[in-house]
Amino acid sequence: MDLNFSTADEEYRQRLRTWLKENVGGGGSANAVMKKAEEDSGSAKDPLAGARAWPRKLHDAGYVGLPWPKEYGGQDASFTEQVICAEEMARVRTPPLINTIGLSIIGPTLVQHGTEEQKKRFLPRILRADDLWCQGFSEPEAGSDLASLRCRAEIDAEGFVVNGQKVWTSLAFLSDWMFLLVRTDPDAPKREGISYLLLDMKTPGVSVRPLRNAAGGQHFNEVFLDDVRIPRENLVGELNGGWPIARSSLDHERSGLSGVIALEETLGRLWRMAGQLKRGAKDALEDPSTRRALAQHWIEIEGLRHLGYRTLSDQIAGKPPGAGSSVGKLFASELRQEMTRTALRIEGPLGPVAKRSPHVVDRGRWHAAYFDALAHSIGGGTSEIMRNVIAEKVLGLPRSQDD
Amino acid sequence: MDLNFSTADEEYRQRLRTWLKENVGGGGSANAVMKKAEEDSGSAKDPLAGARAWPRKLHDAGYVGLPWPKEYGGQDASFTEQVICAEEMARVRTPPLINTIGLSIIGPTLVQHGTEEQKKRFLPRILRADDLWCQGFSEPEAGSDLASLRCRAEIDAEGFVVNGQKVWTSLAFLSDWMFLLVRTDPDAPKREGISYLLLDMKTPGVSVRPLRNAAGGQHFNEVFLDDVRIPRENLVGELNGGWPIARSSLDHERSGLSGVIALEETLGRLWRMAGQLKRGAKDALEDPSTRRALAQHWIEIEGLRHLGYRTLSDQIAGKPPGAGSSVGKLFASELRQEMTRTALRIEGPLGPVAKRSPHVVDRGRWHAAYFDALAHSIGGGTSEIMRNVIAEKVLGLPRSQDD
Amino acid sequence: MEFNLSEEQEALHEMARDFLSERWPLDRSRELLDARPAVIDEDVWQEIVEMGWLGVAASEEAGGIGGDVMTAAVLCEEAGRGVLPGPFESSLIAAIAIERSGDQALCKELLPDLIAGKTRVSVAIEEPGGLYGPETVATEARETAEGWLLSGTKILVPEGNEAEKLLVAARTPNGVGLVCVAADAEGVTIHRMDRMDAQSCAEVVFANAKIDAGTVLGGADRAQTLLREIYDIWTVLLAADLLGSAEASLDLTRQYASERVQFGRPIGTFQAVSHRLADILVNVEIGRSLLYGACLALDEGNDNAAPLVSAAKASLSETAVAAAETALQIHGGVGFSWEYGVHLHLRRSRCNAALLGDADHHRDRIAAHMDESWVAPVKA
Amino acid sequence: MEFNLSEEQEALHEMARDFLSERWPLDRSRELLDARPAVIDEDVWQEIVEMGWLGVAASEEAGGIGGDVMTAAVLCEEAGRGVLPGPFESSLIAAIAIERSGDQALCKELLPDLIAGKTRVSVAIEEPGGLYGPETVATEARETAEGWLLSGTKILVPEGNEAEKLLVAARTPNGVGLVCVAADAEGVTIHRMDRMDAQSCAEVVFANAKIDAGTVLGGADRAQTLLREIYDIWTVLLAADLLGSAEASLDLTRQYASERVQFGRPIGTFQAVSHRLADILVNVEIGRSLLYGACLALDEGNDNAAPLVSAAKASLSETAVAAAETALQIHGGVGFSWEYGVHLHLRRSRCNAALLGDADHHRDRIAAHMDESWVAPVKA
Repeated sequence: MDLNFSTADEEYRQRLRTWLKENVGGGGSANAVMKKAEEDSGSAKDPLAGARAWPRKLHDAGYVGLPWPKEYGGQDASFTEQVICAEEMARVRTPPLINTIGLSIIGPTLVQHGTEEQKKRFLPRILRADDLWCQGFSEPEAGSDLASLRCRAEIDAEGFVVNGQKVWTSLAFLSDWMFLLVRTDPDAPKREGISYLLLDMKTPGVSVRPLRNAAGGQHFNEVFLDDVRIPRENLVGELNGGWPIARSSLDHERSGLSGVIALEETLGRLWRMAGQLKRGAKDALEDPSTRRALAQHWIEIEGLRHLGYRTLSDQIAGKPPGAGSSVGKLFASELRQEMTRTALRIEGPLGPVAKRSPHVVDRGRWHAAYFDALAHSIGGGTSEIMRNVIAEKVLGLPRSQDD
Repeated sequence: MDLNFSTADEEYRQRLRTWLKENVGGGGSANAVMKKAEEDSGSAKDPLAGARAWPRKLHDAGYVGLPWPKEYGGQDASFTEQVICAEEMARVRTPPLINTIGLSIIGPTLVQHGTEEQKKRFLPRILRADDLWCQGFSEPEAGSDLASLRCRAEIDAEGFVVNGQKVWTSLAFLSDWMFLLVRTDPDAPKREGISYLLLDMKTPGVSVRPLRNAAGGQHFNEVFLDDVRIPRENLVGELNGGWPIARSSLDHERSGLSGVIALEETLGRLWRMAGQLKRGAKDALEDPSTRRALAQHWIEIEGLRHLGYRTLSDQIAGKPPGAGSSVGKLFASELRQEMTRTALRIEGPLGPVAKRSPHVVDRGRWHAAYFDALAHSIGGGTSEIMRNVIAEKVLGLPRSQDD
Repeated sequence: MEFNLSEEQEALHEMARDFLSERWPLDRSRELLDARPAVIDEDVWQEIVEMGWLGVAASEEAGGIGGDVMTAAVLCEEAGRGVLPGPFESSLIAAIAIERSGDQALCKELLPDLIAGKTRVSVAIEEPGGLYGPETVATEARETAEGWLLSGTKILVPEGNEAEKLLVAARTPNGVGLVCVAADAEGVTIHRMDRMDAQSCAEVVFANAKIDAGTVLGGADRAQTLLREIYDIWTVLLAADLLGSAEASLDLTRQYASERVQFGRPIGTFQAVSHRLADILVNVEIGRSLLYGACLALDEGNDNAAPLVSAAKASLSETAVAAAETALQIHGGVGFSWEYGVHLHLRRSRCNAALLGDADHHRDRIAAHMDESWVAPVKA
Repeated sequence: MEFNLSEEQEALHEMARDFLSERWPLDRSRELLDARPAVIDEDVWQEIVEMGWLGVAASEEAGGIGGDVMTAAVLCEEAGRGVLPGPFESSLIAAIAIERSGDQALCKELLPDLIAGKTRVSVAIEEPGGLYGPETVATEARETAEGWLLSGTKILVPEGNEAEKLLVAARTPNGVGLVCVAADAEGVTIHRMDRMDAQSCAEVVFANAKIDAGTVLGGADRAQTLLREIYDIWTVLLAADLLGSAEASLDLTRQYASERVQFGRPIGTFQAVSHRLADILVNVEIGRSLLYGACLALDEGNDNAAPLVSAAKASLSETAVAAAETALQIHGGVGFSWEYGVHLHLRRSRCNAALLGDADHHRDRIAAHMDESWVAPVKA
């Protein structure tokens, strides 16, 4: 066993660090970084100019689209370079990218399954945040059971005419394009009559209605599709061959290692909070149960980190990805929840205090984190579905007839 | 709300206490009590004489068969008298009764479903421990899924000819009789072709093979039935009507309140052990996590006790038994397991030490208790089956097609 | 032997449930989340007052109904189920405190107006020191030439902004007890706070504030016992509220799981769903049993009441939060929509779980009780 | 970057697994439960010695294979999976301790015989004081006119009855370290103990027993570090054993759940079964990752090794016990029969979970590490 990066890798890391230091700095807020990017770019008018300028700057420097082919604007970067990039960006807390869905889901899907025209047309615009994308998978009757979707498309000479409804669509309001699943053969078994389409959100018949989430924010939307025309060239893969492409879409995830650094940072906050909040003359950290709860989180984060190393090591060695991905996703999502529960426990008597109230702890960040973490185990496959997958695909238990 | 017993009830309790003081005493060991009962009875020769003498003595004093009609040797006692009896006996830790299966399962079943002849023939002999009984329900292929049993009976003019195998049969070796389920109509749906029979264990074709359990003891047996003849009059209820009778058999359980007192006693032991075992200069009880774990058990035991009061109160008021019984059973069985886990945690470094070794804690009783508690959640319906029952019968969730 | 609700209590239970489900649908509570802090509609409040709920545990002479703690708990359970905002519960506690103080003047002057909804009184116990329980009170009342003066800070005072009088837990020369202060007295500063569930509450700072009646409630003899009682009663009423919340979460989820079809069958047929709900049902039943036990012990003046109160609070705090989290999880995306009411129960139960001591605090209190008085195996 | 077993280690892994499944079927371990304490068959032991397992982590000069801690862990994982009784693991630790002491005389005199199975050496660390860890050692070695004398009591000394030499953790004028004592020296009394899983062990009482080499292993400079290292290495090898046990429980259950039919389908299709097994699989993978991380840190001499060792031990202690309990539960009645092997894993993992520190002990150790050196958010 050997955990070292090569010299070339370490040089890559150094260059990136230097660049990040100049362009992000140690403690610059996300707004400041984006503002600077916007000024540097000199763009204006577009309300999202600041948000777009930052990924463009990253792209100009060669730090997005790492695994994508150079001909479509990618970097053809090695796997370890991708890991280093994810680690270093998490370390300095780079601002979120407005084109994340494009970069992490539809981009890789098109790289793998798109036609030459689709790649040329869409990939560069994803990289430069010219096009923002949203995902049209879930429907009111198709949540966990995605394959039972009802949104359907009639096929004619020019392409598809789509009718139906999508729901829980993040960022649909801002998006230029949506990738979606529609039923193109209602008579086929349910996983075999689905096609994968790309939809220009400005097409007539598309309407978006925002949904407010439980935490009070507006991340979700409903999208209604009423006789919406999609040209034939916007089909990805084969007609009725959308299901396996959608499954692989869901697997395109960033390396788990950047998630580990975020969790570690959260643990650091928890530890500091527990050291500061008073319980009379003592602080909350003097309670051995609290210490053990935090030590347990330390253990779990290290477990996840080293699981990531194993997955990575296998990938570099060209071995098939083992249990790592689904295992890591399930474990991380439960851990994230448990950590926010620990936070509320540490807040103790001050737990109920809402933001902007006197005595609020950490400006109420833990309430928001708690709701987010609970939502996280639902979005992108519930923990229950993950356990089904692990039981069947990893443990090889017999599959129950009903899914 | 009113938690008081009536004056008559309190007098009953006083009489019972006096009797128990004379016949059990404060700290008499089970063996001493049984020995005394044997001497008082003057019986001899039978190797089980001591074990039989104790329930006979109790019966002579009027403290077994409480709810059964007087004509078959019972007491026709009120519900509160039954509760008082269970509580007081648990309090002084009366020795176990060798005829428990008879008293708590087949006896009540015969009271409810037996013919007049069956009641006259069997009930008095159960009460006096003349006949010991075992239960022939489980089979190798029918555990949780009891209704899929295969042991079958051909029917002819004189009665039944049974072939098959039973397993996990407690005490089959000592038993005079077995009540068992057999398939009498192989073509009917699986719950509708089952009959409930009574078998004299001395019948030709019955053979018993002991099975050793995981803890090393010999509580279980396999019973092989090879062309075993059972006369027609030993059928309980209707032909092919055994399933509902078996379900009600499984519901005949003692009041949960005596179980509560046993749990409370266990908690007392745990508390004392934690106060005695050293962790350097401190004792184990000074660890706040240990204190909280034990306080949590206190809460759970009180919860179970007050759940028992509610059930009891409803029964006295003539209301249908609510969720109490299945809820209490599941909760108690999980609690019992959790308490033995706490015990092993408190033993700490000394946890591995086996009995008869130097430094063993409490003579190794917690190892045995741990295995027993784990087994308890399997015997008489696994916790999984209990959750199915609660989900369907109490919560009214739709029933899955497969059970 | 009877250990369940009496017929009168059952009737009150049903009446309250019907009233709230009709007059206070979940939609109203959700709307109030935006109108932070939540203030109840005046017309609904008037109906509640007219039904006599504020005096449910006060004597008939004082204009009350003459019920016991158990009866008050019945209403708080329904308040929890119906996500009813204040000042119902704080007024109820205040009324109980005043009546139990035995202070004739206060009972005559304040209680009838309180019960009739004319004067708003709240109770201020928690402090920013991070500790729970009356023995940790730092706020202090001193006797001076100008009368009794109060100094200290209280937080999370329910409806502290709307109250006209405050009953304040304070350290006095006669031990820790409750003193009564006018909200507009000199030296009282009130800052609006609110909670995760949008309930109105306040930070109240006392800087040599003048005490109203000039003395501690219940007098020197009873002050400390009274505060202890109020602490326990309030705690058990929070437990009742948590029970109502847990049951509401369970009901919503049971219904959803019976109807929502995925993979060709209702999701309630999947054990990942049905077994989780079964476990919650079990804990709800255990929690209800503990709640009844604690109420009965308080009503009978049983010495053992305090640990039972703690048991009910610890148990139901964890059960209600787990029920709401499970509800959210099982409802999937729907549960996370603002329009659906599940998150209201999560917010409310999270708050009530922390108020007057979280589960660990109450476990510690039980362990202390075991240290003192718990002689293990009961012998005949 | 490589973070998994090397090809050599993979080959050793497979070889060990094949050997044990053929030569040490579960039946043998079950039989030994009755022959308390368990003693391995002499012929199997000889084969193990001949394969060089005792010297897997010793240098080639000493007759070993020259592997690292990770390689030793590979074998201990298989020992756990195969429920292999001592003295394999204790001999392995003893060999590592002697080699790492750098004591030339001891390495020459004792190590080759130990590795060749001619001399049995065990390691005595735990004491009856109820504490874990080298810093809590009470056994003391004093220098006197007659040489170094040892006094104190050790418990749970693996194969203490069969050993000819004992490496004993003791407080010395040079700090806490290991000293070597002959089992038949004057002043040494050995009482047979055994464990829940029937492994042979002993209480050893030293009353002014004479120390063999007359000094502490590693000399004044290294004694304390050496003991710390041995403690960590032993802990991580226990974690490896626990991993093997957890996987064996999971494998048995996965197989049973795939075949056992109830209600018309394999029980592995019920989520009450399949989801529990999925959770165990997740924890097994996390535990394996921590184990590899800890071994690597030890082999690289990383300062951060101690908390990773604790993490692996805490995590795998809980996982292995949960896996065995789940195995028992899912096997139902079959699992509770003596003939079926599930309870062997429950017994072994319960013992190993408690040895050298239970999960809470190791969490406390990690918290102490966080106190000292854990500066939270890493900045560029």
